[in-house]
This record gives sequence, C-alpha cells and structure tokens, in this order.
Amino acid sequence: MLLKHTPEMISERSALMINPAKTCQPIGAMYAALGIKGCLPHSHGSQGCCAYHRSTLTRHYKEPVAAATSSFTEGASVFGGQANLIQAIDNIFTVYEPDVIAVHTTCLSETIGDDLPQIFDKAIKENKVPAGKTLIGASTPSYAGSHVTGFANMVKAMAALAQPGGEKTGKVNIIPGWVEPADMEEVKRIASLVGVPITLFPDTSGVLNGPLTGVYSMFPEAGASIDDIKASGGAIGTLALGEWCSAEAARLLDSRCKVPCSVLDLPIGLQATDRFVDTLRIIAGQSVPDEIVRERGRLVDLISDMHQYFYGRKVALVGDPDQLIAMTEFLVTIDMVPVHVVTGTPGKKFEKRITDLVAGTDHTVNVRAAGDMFLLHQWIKNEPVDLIIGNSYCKYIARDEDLPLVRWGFPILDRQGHQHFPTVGYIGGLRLLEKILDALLDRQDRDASEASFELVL
Amino acid sequence: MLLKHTPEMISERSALMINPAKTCQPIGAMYAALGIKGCLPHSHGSQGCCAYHRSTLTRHYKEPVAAATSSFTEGASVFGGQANLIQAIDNIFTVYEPDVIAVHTTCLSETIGDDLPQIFDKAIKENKVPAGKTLIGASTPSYAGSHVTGFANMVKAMAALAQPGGEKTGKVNIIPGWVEPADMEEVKRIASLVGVPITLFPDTSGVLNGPLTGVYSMFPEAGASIDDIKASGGAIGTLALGEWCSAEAARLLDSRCKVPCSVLDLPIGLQATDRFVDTLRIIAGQSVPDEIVRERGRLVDLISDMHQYFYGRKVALVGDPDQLIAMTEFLVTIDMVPVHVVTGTPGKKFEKRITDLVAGTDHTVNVRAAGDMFLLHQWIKNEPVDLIIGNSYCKYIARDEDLPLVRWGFPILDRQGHQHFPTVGYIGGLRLLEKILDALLDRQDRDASEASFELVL
Amino acid sequence: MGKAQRTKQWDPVQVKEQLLAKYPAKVARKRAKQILINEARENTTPEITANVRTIPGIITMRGCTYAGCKGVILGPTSDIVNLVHGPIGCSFYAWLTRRNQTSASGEHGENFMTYALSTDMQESDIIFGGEKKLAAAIQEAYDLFHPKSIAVFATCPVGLIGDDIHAVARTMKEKFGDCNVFAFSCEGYKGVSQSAGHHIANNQIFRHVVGTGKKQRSEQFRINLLGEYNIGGDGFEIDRILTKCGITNIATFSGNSTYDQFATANQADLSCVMCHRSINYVADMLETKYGIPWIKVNFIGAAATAKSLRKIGDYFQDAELSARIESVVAEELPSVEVQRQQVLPRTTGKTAMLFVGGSRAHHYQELFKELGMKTISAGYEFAHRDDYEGRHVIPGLKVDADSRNIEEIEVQPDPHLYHPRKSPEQLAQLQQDGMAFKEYDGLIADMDERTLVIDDLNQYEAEKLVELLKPDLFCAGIKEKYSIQKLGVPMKQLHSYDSGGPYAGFHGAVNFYREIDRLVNSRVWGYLKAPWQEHPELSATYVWE
Amino acid sequence: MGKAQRTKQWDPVQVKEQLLAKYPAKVARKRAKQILINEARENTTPEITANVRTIPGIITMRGCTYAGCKGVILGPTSDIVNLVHGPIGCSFYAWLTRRNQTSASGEHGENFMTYALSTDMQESDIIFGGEKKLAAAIQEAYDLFHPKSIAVFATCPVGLIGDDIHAVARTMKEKFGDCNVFAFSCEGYKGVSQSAGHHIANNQIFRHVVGTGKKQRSEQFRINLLGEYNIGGDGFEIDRILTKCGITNIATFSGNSTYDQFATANQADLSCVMCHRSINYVADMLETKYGIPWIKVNFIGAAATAKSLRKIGDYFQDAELSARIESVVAEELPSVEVQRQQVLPRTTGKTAMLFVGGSRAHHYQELFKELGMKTISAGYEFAHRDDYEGRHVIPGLKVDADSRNIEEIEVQPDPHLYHPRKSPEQLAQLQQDGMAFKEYDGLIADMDERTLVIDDLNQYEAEKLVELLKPDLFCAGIKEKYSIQKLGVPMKQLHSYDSGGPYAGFHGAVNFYREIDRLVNSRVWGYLKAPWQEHPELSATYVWE
Repeated sequence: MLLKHTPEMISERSALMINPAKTCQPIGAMYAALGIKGCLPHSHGSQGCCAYHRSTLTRHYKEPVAAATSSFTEGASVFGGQANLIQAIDNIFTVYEPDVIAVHTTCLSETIGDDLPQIFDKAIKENKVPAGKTLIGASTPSYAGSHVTGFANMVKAMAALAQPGGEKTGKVNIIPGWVEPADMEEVKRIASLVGVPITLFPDTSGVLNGPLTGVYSMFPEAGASIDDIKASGGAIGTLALGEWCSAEAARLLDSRCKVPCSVLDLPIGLQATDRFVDTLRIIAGQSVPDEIVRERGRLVDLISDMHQYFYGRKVALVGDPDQLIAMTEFLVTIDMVPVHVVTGTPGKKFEKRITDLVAGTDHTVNVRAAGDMFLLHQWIKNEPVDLIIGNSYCKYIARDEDLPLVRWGFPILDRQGHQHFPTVGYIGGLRLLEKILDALLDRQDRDASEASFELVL
Repeated sequence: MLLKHTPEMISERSALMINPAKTCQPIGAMYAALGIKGCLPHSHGSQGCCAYHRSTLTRHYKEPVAAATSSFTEGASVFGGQANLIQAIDNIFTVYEPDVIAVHTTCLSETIGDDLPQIFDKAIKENKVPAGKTLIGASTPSYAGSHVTGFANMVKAMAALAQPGGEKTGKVNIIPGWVEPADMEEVKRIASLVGVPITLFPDTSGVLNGPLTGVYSMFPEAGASIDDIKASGGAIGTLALGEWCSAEAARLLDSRCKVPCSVLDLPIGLQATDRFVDTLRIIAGQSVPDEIVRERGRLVDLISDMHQYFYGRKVALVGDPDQLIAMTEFLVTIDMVPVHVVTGTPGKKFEKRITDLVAGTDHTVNVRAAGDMFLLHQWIKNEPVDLIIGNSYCKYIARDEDLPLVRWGFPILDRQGHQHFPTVGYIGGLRLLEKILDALLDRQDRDASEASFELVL
Repeated sequence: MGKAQRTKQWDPVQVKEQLLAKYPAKVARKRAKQILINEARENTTPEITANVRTIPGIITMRGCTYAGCKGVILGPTSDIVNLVHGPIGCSFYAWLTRRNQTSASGEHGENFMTYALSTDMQESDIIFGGEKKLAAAIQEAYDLFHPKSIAVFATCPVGLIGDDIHAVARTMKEKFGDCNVFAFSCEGYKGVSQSAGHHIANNQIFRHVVGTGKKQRSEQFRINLLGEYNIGGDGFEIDRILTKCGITNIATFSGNSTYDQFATANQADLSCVMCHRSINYVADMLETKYGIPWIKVNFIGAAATAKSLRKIGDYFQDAELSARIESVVAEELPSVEVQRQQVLPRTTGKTAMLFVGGSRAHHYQELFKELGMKTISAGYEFAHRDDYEGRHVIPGLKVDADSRNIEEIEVQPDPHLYHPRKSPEQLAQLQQDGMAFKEYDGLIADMDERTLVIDDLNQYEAEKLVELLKPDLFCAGIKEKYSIQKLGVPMKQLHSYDSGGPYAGFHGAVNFYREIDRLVNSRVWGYLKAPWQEHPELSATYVWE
Repeated sequence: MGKAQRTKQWDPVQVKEQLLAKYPAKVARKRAKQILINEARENTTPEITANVRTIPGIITMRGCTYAGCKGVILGPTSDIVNLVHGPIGCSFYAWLTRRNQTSASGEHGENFMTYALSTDMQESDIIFGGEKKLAAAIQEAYDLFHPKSIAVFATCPVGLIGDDIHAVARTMKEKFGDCNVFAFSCEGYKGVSQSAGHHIANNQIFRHVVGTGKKQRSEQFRINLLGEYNIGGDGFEIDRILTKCGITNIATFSGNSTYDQFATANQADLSCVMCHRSINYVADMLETKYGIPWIKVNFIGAAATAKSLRKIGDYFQDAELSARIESVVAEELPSVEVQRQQVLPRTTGKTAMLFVGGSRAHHYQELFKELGMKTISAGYEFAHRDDYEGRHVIPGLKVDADSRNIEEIEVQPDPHLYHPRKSPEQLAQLQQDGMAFKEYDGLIADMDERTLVIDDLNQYEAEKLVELLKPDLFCAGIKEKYSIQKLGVPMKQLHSYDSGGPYAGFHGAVNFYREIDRLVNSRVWGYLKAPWQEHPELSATYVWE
C-alpha cells in the first residue's frame, strides 16, 4: 500500500492539508499567459516558483514552457523586487524579443508589497520596453484561491487590455477557461462551424501541442494576439466558459467596455455542449449546421450504446471547479453516480452547484470545495466507488484501493495524448465515454472468471 | 487458462485451421455495399450467411446493419436460386425502396453456379427493377480469399459501374479500403485540406457511425452516390489505398475507363500518410496546407516524446493485409519490433512485404499470410512479446499470456469508440500512439513494485 | 413519443393492416397468416402459420440450420472438439459469439469452446471434394487435443458436392478407438430456420452419445434439464438452486454440458424441458427409449422457478425433497420480492414486445408480469405451431417440403437400458393430482386478448410495430438492436442478454428486474432532440446576462 | 544537421562569443566569467565564476533553496513526515516529482513520501502570522501518523512575516515527547540556488538527528554514503553491490534513508561522498565531530564503480574484504563489458553535453567515456567553484552577500562520541599509499582541452550551443528537455533519468549504455522533414502507376 497511513476514519482537520487537490495561483497565470501570441510569462518572485511551474507544465504538456523569473535574492525580498523586475524586463526584451511579457506575482512579491503597475511605469519611463511591446501584470498571491484563481486573474489582466469605445468588430469573445490546447482548438472549430466569428483568449492551441520540426521557436505562430485582445472591447459580447476560470474577465469587459457577457459551463458533456452550441447559434442568428447536429447525434448514440456499462456505477472525482461541474453533469446525464467530488479551490458556490446537479438522482453526493485528496481517499474507503476520474496523483489511491482510473484534468504526468484530443464539445464527449468505458471494461475483463470472460461486450 | 490446449510446440498443419485470422468473402462485400448511398446489401445464399454477417458487423459497429438474403431452401440449393433472387429484388424494391441493391454471392450460390448478371437481366426484363434503380453484383465465393477479398470484389463491382468516355470531372477517385467510418471521413478531410476534389467509394462514414435522433433511416444521407461512382470513369485518376482491398477496383477503372491509378498503402502511421499527402499535393499541384503540416509535426513530436517507451518493445500483430503492412511500417518507424505478423488472407506478396519492412531493423519477423491465431499464439509462446495488436479475439491470448492488448482491426466486439476516431492520417497516428502507450504504461503501473511505482512517466 | 401516445388505445386490426399494407400481395397474404390477433375463443387457440419459409428479400431475424446445430446445441459443450467442414466463415461466426458459459467440468477440465476449428475449404476442395482434407483435419485435431469426441459439421457446399462426412467420421472413429467422431449434416440451406439445426444436432447427440456412458449414476432425484444453454450463466444459477434442493442434474442439453453428461443422460429419472422448441422431441425419445417421463419447466421468473421446483418435487413424491424445496423457496424468494418491490413502481404499466428465438418470447413474459409490465406483442423467430398453440396441435401438423428432409428418429425401448421410472398407476395418480406430463400449452394461451402474436417478425414489421405502438421496451436479437434504438426505444437482447445475465432462477430474476428498470427508466431517451430542435425559433438578439 | 557539420572543427572562442553576443553588456560581462574554455595550464585549473546570483529575466535552469532542502535532501527519507509551512504550491510541486525511490525500510515500514503536507497558508495567516496554524498542523500530523519525526519547512513568506518555526517545532517536540520535530528556514529566496537548501537541510539533519541513535551498530566495514538520492533506484544498486562485498552502509544521505540511519551515522568508519556539491561539508563535520574520515567515491560508470569499491577496500585494509571486492568486480564487470562492446560501435564518436545539478555533470562523463562518446561541453546548475576547480580553492572562496546568511555549523569533537577511526600514523600511511582523503579535483580537470565549461547555463545559451555544436545528445532537466528536442537533438534528463534508471553501479551502467544507444540512434530524428519539404518542387502532373 502506497498510502498505507491513510485511515478510514475521518477526522476533521483545521490546519493541515494533505495531498492537495490544488496548487498555487502563479502556475495558472503562467499557463494563461502562454496562450497569448509572442508572450513570455514572467514570475515575479524567487526563481524556484518559476522552475516548479515550468516543470509541472512541461511534464503535463510535454512541450517546452519558456518563462522567466525575477530571481529574488534575500536582498530583494527585504528591499523589494523592483530592480530585479526592471532588469528582467530589459534582459527579456533584449535576449528573447517577445511581443509581450506577462508578469504575475508570487506569495513572496505579494508579501513584500511589490506594486506591478508602478514598476511597469518605471520600466517604461526608463525605456526598458521597446515600442510596440506590451507588459501585462496580474496579482496572483499564492496564499489565496488556487491555480485556477491565478489563471482567472491573468485572463482578467488580458481583458483589462481591451479598449473601451473602440471599433465594433462583430465578433464574440470566448474565454475558454483552463482547458487543453486541443480543447481550445475544438471551441474554435465549433464556433466556426456555427458561423460565429470569435476572439478566443487565451489560446494555447499550437503553443502547447506544437509540432516537432527541427526548429525551436520560443514564440510559435499561435495564441491570441494582443491586437485581438485589445479589440475585444468592441465585441458583440463575451462568452465566459466556466465561472471560476473565465467569468471575472468577462465581467470586466462588461464593466469596462460595455461588452455584455454570459457565463456558461465548460462545454464538456452533452448538455453543457448543447447550451454552448445553442447560445452560439442564437448569437449568430444561424441554424446549427448539420455537421454539429451529426456530432451530437453520434454522442447521444454512443451514450445509449454504452449505457448498460455506465448505469449506476459510482465515481469519485477530483479536479478543478469548472471541470468538475461539467463532468458531474455529464456523469449524471449518462446515469453514472458521482459519489465523491473534491476540488481544492475554495468556494461554497461549488458545493451548492454539485449538490444541485446530483439532486435529480436517487443519490446524494459528498462534495468539498476546499478539500484534499487525503479526504477523497478516506471518503472512498468509507463508500467505495467503481471509478476514479482525476489527475495523475489519483493513481496512488487507485492502486491502493484497486480501482480503475480515468486520467483527466491537471496535471497528467504519466500519460500522453491529452494535449491532442479534446474533451470539450460533442467529439470530446465521445472521447470521455470511450475512456470511461475502456476503464470499466478493462477492469471487467481483468476480474472476470474464466467462465464469464466475454468476447462480445 | 482459456486456451489451455494450445501447445508451445508448433506442428505444421495441412488441413486444419484453428482460430482463424480471417472470415469469408460475403461479409466484406456487405460492408463495402453499406458504403453506397441508398444501398441495401443482399446476400444470395442461405439466410444464415446474412444473419451472421449482419450480427458481426452490428457487434463491431454498434449500428443497424440492414441486409437482405435470398433465403435459400433445400430446393433452391438444388435447382438454383434465380427465383429466390428475383423475388427478393421485387420485395426489396417494394418494401424498403433502396436506390441500389448490391448482391453478393455465397459459397452456396457459387457452388451451384448461379449467374448474377443473367439473373439481373431476367429481373430487369420482368420489370422487377424500378426506373432509376441499380443492381450491383459481386461474385464472392467463401471458399476463396477472405473477407478482404470479398470487400475488394464488391468495390470492384462498384468500379464496374463507372462509365468510360464520360465527362471529365476533374476529381480524383479514392478507394479507401476496409477502414472504419471515421477513417473514411478523415481521408475526405485530408483530401479536402490539400484541395483535391475527390470521389470516395465506398464511404461508410455517416452510415456506420450514425447519430441517434429518434428516427431510423435504413438509408442515411451518407455513402458514395451511384451517380458519383458512375462519374468516376471521368476522373483524373484513382488512388487505391491498400493493395488487397482497393487495387483491383482501381485497375479496373484504368482498363475500362482509362483512368490511371496509383496503389498506395493505407495512410496509417507517419510514413504512409506522408506518401498519401505527398501524392495528393502533387496531383493537386498545391502546397501542403499548414494545418496538415502542423498535424504531421504533432505526430512526429509525440513519437519523439513517447519513444523511450516504444523502443525495442516486441509486438505480435494479427489483422488484414493492408492494415498490417501499414502498421508494421509504423511500428518500425517508432522503433518498436514487429515480431510475429499473421493475417488470414492468403498471398505470398504479403509475407515478402512484411519481411522487407522489417529488414531494415536488427530483427527478423515471423510472418504468415494464410496463418491463424492458433499459430500466432504458439509463436508468442515461443518468443514472447510486450504487446499484442489485433481484434477482440486476441483477448484470449492476451489473458492467457498476461500481455497487454491494443484492439485494432476487425472485428472489435468488446469495446466501443473505434468507429468514431480515425487511425488513418496523422491524427490517426496520434490515436494509435496514445493507445499503444496507454497499454504499455498501464502494464508498467500494474507490475511496478511499490518502490518503483512512478508519478511521472 | 409522449406518454399520452404510449398509453392510448390501439386497434390491433388496424395495426395488422398497417403492417401488411406495403407488401406485395403475395407477401401480404403469407404474412397475414403469421400475424395473429389474440382473441378469446372457447376452448380453442387461434391458429397461426409458423415454421414456414422465410420470404426472400424480406429482412428476417432468422439464422440457418448450421447456426442452430453448431452454434446453439453443440456450442455450449466444453469437451467435444467441434470441427466445421466448409469455407472458413461459418466456423468464424460461431466462435465465442453465443455467450454460453462453461465451468469446464469435464474429466480433465477440457474447454474447447474457445477454439474455432475449420477445414477452411478452398476452391479446389469444392471442385475435387473435401473428404480427404476433412479426414486430415480430424487427424490433426486428434493429434493436438486428444479429445474424447470430435463433432463434424457440414456447411452449405458440403452437401452439394457430396462429401460423405459421416463415412469420414466413422472411419476416423474406428481408427482412433478412444475418440467418438460423429458428424452433422446441418447445411445452412436445410429447413427454414435454426430449428432444423437443433433437430439435427439433438438427433445425433441422442444417437451417438446418449446411453453410452459407463458411469453408474446413483444420486437421488436425478433429472435432465433439456433446452437450457447457459447463456450468461443461466444454467449455473439453475444448477445452484437444484443442488441446494438436493436434486441432481445429470445432464443439461446442452448448457455447460460435458460429453459424459450426455452419455449418462439415460440414467435420469425425469426430463425437465425448458425450451420446448429446441428439444421437446428429445424428451419424447428419452421416454420412449429409456422410460424417462418429462415435464415442462420454466426457470425464468421467480414465481415460475418456485413453481417448477415444486413440480419436480411433486414428481419424486419424497417428503424430504419437498420440504427441502419449500425451505429453499422460503429462503430465496423473499429477498427477490424485496428487489421486485423496489423496482415495481418504476416499471408498472410499461409495455414490452418480445421477439426471440425459442421459448424466451414466452418465458420472459413471466418476468415482465412480475414487473407489472404488459407484453403487447410477441412471437418466435423459429418456432412451430405447437410452441404457439400448444402440443395438442402436433398430430395435425403438416410436414412440408422443407421439414421433410429433417430426420425424425424412430426410437424403440432400449433392450438393456429401458426401464419405466414410474408404474402406469403412479403416473396416472400423478396426473390425477395435477402433474402434467408431456404438456405445453404454448405462448398464445398466456397472452392477453388483443395482443399481437407474430411469427418470424421481420425488420420492416418490427419498425412499424414500434412506430405504431411505441412500446417501452423491445426484446429481440443483436441484428434488431440498433434499428429499434434509433427510434428512441430501448432494446434488450434476449438471445445474448446484452452481456448481462444470468436471468434464470432467483438471482436471475433480480438481475432482470434491475436491468429492466435501467432500460425503461434510462435518461438516454430524453436526449434525442437538441435544445435548438426543441425551440428552433431564433430570437432577434441573444439575451446576454 | 548532417554528419559533416557535426564532426567539423569548432572554435570555442568563437562559440563563446556567439553565446554572449546578444546579451546586454552587463549580462555579457557576468556570463563571460561563467563560461570557460578549458585550456591546458601548468598545475593550475582555470578559474570560473560559480555560485553567483542568477540574472533576473535570463531563463535559468535553477530552482530554489526550498527545492534543495525539502525536495532534494529531505524528500528521499521515508519515515520523516515532511510538513511544508506556506501557501500550498511549494508542497504540491515537491510531491512525488523527484523519483527518489524507497524500500520503506523504517522500523514499521513507514512511507510518508507519498504524502504532501502543508499548512496551506491563507491571506489571514500572512497578515496575522502562521505560527498557531503551524502548531495545529503539526498536532494533526502527529495525531494521524504518529511518526518518529516531523520536519517543518519554511517557504518564502514565512521568513518575511517572522513566523518562528523553530520555536514552534521545539514546543511541539517537547509536547509529544516521542517525536522529534525540527524545522528548516529554507525560504526560496535564500542563497542563489538549490545549493543553499542542501546546506540548510544537511545542517539541521546533522544537528537534530545524527548521533542521537540508541542502536549500537556492530557490523563490519561500516560506511556512510553521502550525496546519493536513490533516483531511479541508484541507491538500491549501490547497496546491492556494497552488501555483496560485505560492506555495511549505515546511512545514505539521503536516498532510501530512514531516521534511524541518520541517527546512527556517527557509528560509521568511513564516509563516502558521491555528490560533492550537496554534502561535502557534512563529511567534514562527521570527521570533526565523530572522527570519521571521508573519501570521494563515484558509482557512476562501471570502471568508476570498481575503482570506488577498491578504494573503500583499501581504506579498511582487510585482506578478506579486498578479496571479496575483487571477486565481486570479477563477477560483475565482464557482463557489463559484453553489453558495452555491443553498444560501443553505435555510440563511439558521438558527442554529448551535460548540464545538471550537482556532480552528475561530472560523473556521467565516465559513462560517456565508456561509450566512446566525447563530452564537448558541461557545467553545473548550482555548483561552487570547488566543484569545478577542486577543493584546493575552498580556502580562497569569497563569501558574498547571498552565501553569508547560509549557516555554517561550527562543530567540535563530541565529548562522548568522538573517536578517531585510524591513528594519525595509519592515515599517513594510507595517504602515502595513494589513498586521497578529503580530496576532489573537480570537473574541469577531467574535461578535454577546448571544451566549454559553463556554469548556470541558461535556456538561451543552451539553444545556441545546440545550434552551433550540434551535439548528438544533450543532458539536462525536464525544463530543458523539449526545447532541445524541438531542435532535433535527443535530450536525456539527468535529474530524473526520464523515468529510467538505475544508472549507478554495474547494472546501472548497462541500463545507461542501452538508453544512450536508443537516444543517439533513434529513427525519430530522421522524420523532421516531410517528403514535400525534402522535395518541394511540384511536377506538372502526377505520374500515375
């Protein structure tokens, strides 16, 4: 047993988090910033933060993740990091020549009270920012929220670039949330099929699922361009996918630029995708194209074909709020039973939403927003499940409890392919169903007696 | 042990086939015919054939497979099936109203010598074929070749519809071979991206991966239309994907209609897809579009990222010739070692091709064209492998020998999803890599000691 | 497909008319006789046409004689090596596709069910004859597996080219000495359906195997279970219950069976027939040749299971056995009932249609009744009139051209092995006490008035039926599954159970309750329309938050 | 990237110039001192600047002090509960990401390495102080796990807000009585790299644990292995060999270690230092306080392994031990050699670059030499000058502002536990016979002339180096992996071994030979260009068959 010290009996903890289901804000800000074209993320703090975030993102995406750091020393930590950041800005623009530097803070720089706008001003005054180049800054203290919050804060910083009173673009802004590069691509494909011209930001497709060609480009020809982000203030409206990751940015666009917004769930699963597509077609004033209708029909078809294997099977879930909400709804849709749901990102709204989603079934759900995977494991010990869905850390629980695991979410450190195939949209739904079914049937095959081993399932 | 009577010691068999790696021609003809728009396949023989083929295709595709049969009785078997077929044609056009009936023979009707063209003539003379309706016939004796041959024969019968001397269409015919509906879709997508207008036949996309909508249409709005097939005689040329499934039809188009052809491998894996795309762009006189170049680069990237898990791992393969050729090349491409390769479809050319593909490596390969899965299993017992790739029947070998299995080929009776995701093209390559890696790493995780159980792989 | 539509009255006469409307006249005339509106009559059952040819071109659910012989009857036996003589396909398709489970309980734990053996006939074999290849294949199978028996099956071309498979089998049997080789002329074109194959299979088993067993069976309360194929483990569950009751099942024909079980089947005291269609004649022959009486049983449905057990108990007239049966029923039934009551509110009033092979279209109505569901239409794929109307019609059945060539074995009391299990007086007394020997009343009698009984239902009619009557559940086979489901109606395979089961016995009943609950209450069928199809109107402008 | 280019001569001076060309002047000046062209000098090693601040904005490979302390040094110990005091991230990132394996060989099989514990500091903790929360968290950890020790790690804000973690630890230790609670002030901003974290970690282990063990160790030939972290099982392989030789490894610092091993480390007779950088000062302290001499060893490379074993044997001056070592070498080395010879033709002449943390950038050159490969550039991520130039420079090292705050422990001979292992005469004799105590000559001495030694290589220089010198293999860490590979050059992680290993010892050498063969001979790098990129011309018409 690899987690042999985890007792079945649950004791409430007031101070100790064990096996977190979240990490800190800056990594989210770094991921978001990678979705801006020509952007180098910059971590304003000790160099260890940047190293850790780069390592984790790299292990998940299996792609180079360039990011710089202010490399605080003890001195900077005491006297402030302004000098380090200005020097960094100078070095970065000189050596790497990005179009944008997206700076996020850390617990260190937040604790000492570094003021990014003020430092940016000084850098500009000192001519460290070449013409046409952009600095973005997001306050992402590690001691509040989670990596999800950090992502949202950096996206909000992008939205803050939007210019009020600019030209009407006739486009719709879509803020996709923290999803895989392939998911961003799929959101663009769906919008394009429905006929809605969009600005997607951030957009990591092509950045974190890039080709191998013998050329390394720190800034691939991909990502949301600064011009488009600036022009997003002239959009028809903004669709924020996911309350936790995207809503704040959309609301900022509304308040700053009078661009109205709607917050939708991540389009994961049948019904959330239905709502997304329905919204798009109403905005576009268009019929939903046959291709999408067919994709939907294929998803419904596969749900019906697989239903017997899903029905009533219990699932433990861990991940990020927007993902979990959509996944919980999808599981209910296919008559599976979400039994335990844990996210690390705090928020009572999350618990209510999950509870509401499961309310229509005959089951109740254990849900914890500021939970951890230690608790999840204990819940599983107390009420066993048929399947775990979550990130790679779940493999320890899965092994100890001898449960099948579908890897989904962040980070996935021990499998590859997730970057390349969407789980959003109807096509993404097909993939999720395939993954869940494979996990369940692999287990069924493994556990079958010789007499009940089946050729046809 | 479920195959406990299979001895390690191999004795050559002259008369007995055990656990075949093939089935009979008619099922291939039936699948091919489903790729014609508005077509009802018809099995000219005993009703059992049709029942078996429909069952097998249904279990594989999890979709309705409509097909009719001449329902021979003992009398018809002695005196000939003409009356049955004419009655069937009449009933079919009256009751189901297809545009086309695609008749294939069986060992029964072949043995008694029924002559389809003659029966068709009689049916037409007796006004059993309404205006604008088409009859196609293929001779598919079960005692020659295999299901692959039957597929090829029905496709050849389609090609025989092509009209010589017709209008030049400016299009390229692509004969995709026996691949999944999603593969056919992917071939169309690639050709469209390169800018080559094509006629794809047969085309089961949308037929055997159809939506669930509450409406059952025996003849969905999908498949290759008879008009397009007829017009294929005016094409620029024909690309036959797969020597075994597609070449004969292409050569018939050449000889009958002077439409030149090239026979390519199925575009499975990096290099075969490269050749396919390169051919398309030369035909189109166009540059390969960025989207395809990016997809290729992503595949190369994933190969490099996964390489350490693939390198030197031994694979046993069973399936159909065109698929195995492409897969063997792909495995060699990624530095895996195809150790045993068995197809049921006879043909010495196959054995030479496989041997040639593996010749560039440090390894030799056991290959048998007219082999069976009993032999494959014995080979595995004599030289163990790390992975099996093949259809669902392989699960018995995999269980007995405790080997991971990637389900691929026909039939897959115990998993779902294969209809929805291509394995052709670069995107298909990504899927294959993901599946192989998952199989290998799931096994590694399973077998790891506690000390060597890894979070990061 | 609203609830309102589902529950509204329908007129069976109109429905029948609509089923027939599109057919060519000749087809319509024929099908009209196979579609019966169940009516109340005094002491007579309405007559239906059955066991007649399939109409060419009309997409049927039926399979062939080979399928019935190799696939259904011989398939479930673990220790006979089955060798298919013919082109490869027939062997391939019958390979592990029937879900008959085995505990491989033969003498040496043999299990040949995972092997598909074929002579893989090639064109030259068709031209020059395949006997030599067959003989060589039998030899190779013998050398590899050393089984106690090898069964050879003919596929379509074999009969046509005149291979004498029986002669080859005889020769090889003599050559080996320790291996019973015998053959089946079960070419696919024979008869009109699988039923002919069952007959051919059962006849040969009866002829070549039954009664050859050396082992003396001395257990108490010995029965044979006929017509049970252990799909999804049904037979395991029935055996579990029988064993618990103290009843010894000598041989199941042919679920989870072994060669030796068949060989000693003559030593049973009673034959219990599950699937009347596939095997009732074997029960007759066992009685005639060995003196074993038979009764009809049904282990599908909890009440039916209890009833069948009691029937067996009554036959043996042993107080201890009867007490044990009662205690088993008392032990098992209440928890089944608890499960039933849980599901009942969710299934009551739902409607079902059943179109499956043999007796299941009849037996499963028991389970649906237990669920408060109504079977509004049913029929068999390959039954004969007696399966619909009851055995009293057997004497009057016409033997047509297609049936004529399916051998009927004439048996006589075995000079050595025949002994009556009960005296004529005992049998008479039992009958007087209500024990029905050799009796089966058929499906029609058990169905409600104004339901539709349809023989050899086809694809077209199935679709029409569903469109017109909108059942909550349709039961048939894999070929039918997805076209029905495309219509938004859940479809349960009652051949393979959709990988589910067991559904027999007490545990099986619980499994079935749960499965039907899942099917008729699944959320899936509510997703057929997208929101934009439910509300297709486009507002002028999207209403932002 | 043709072969021709690869083998062509390159001018290190030009390369250095190009590495620096794009930098702002100040950066260029600084980096110039950290990029050294290895030259032949008489009896002197060229001087390099090392262990200096990372340049803000220049993308570094380095991590922080916390990473060095919690991640590297304390991570591999199975039975100490590690509790991170700070916001959640630092605990999360150091959770199971280092691949230090464990056999969980503590007293009760404890394994806390799979747990990440954190106080998950929130904004209010930052404002009002986190000591209470820390105390509560320690209590909760104690209540749940009852470990023999809890280690507390400070992350960046802790030092800034003034939480006294040592006081909290002391209080809790006293409260528990049976659990040694101690803390590390390893805030990420301290020092200039992980190296400071190693120091802080090792100091506290030395102070709070070493020498506290009750158990008397009485095995023969007792050593400590310092600076081995059991990545990918390296330590398992070394222990396997040591055990085979009859040498007892009292404590590894800190791969696969346990609390009790640290506690009894003072009872060893010899300290063997693997990673000089991370731990050489501990070796010094062990000698000063307990009288244990130390030597440098290296178990990376088969020859190096044999050499290190003999060195240990020589130290103990025991004929039986030496004979046993010789027999182990004689048993193990030949099969390693067979493997080497198989790979050698495929690797000879290839070039490598190594930029990794501590000693690996040096040690692995042994393995590359065994493969006939040339290391054309190498450097450390966090080394000090002595790791490059040898220990003779230590007295002259300047202590700058960043190093000043990293505690140096002053130790004295322990009044009870100190006892010299060898008499001064014995030591003198050993030295005279060639035994080098406390000696390490550094990386530069082992590298060829005109190779480039680069300290704290960064992303920009790495890319340039690869473009200019086109090595066959580049070795660094996960952050570097994919940008190098995008250039078409295989990249081997020498921190985590890319999930491979072990690479130490004899088995490890074989693993490494195979892995390098795979990397430098992979087909993958031939696929970078599509056929239409290789032959972009469009023929007028396609040539059909």
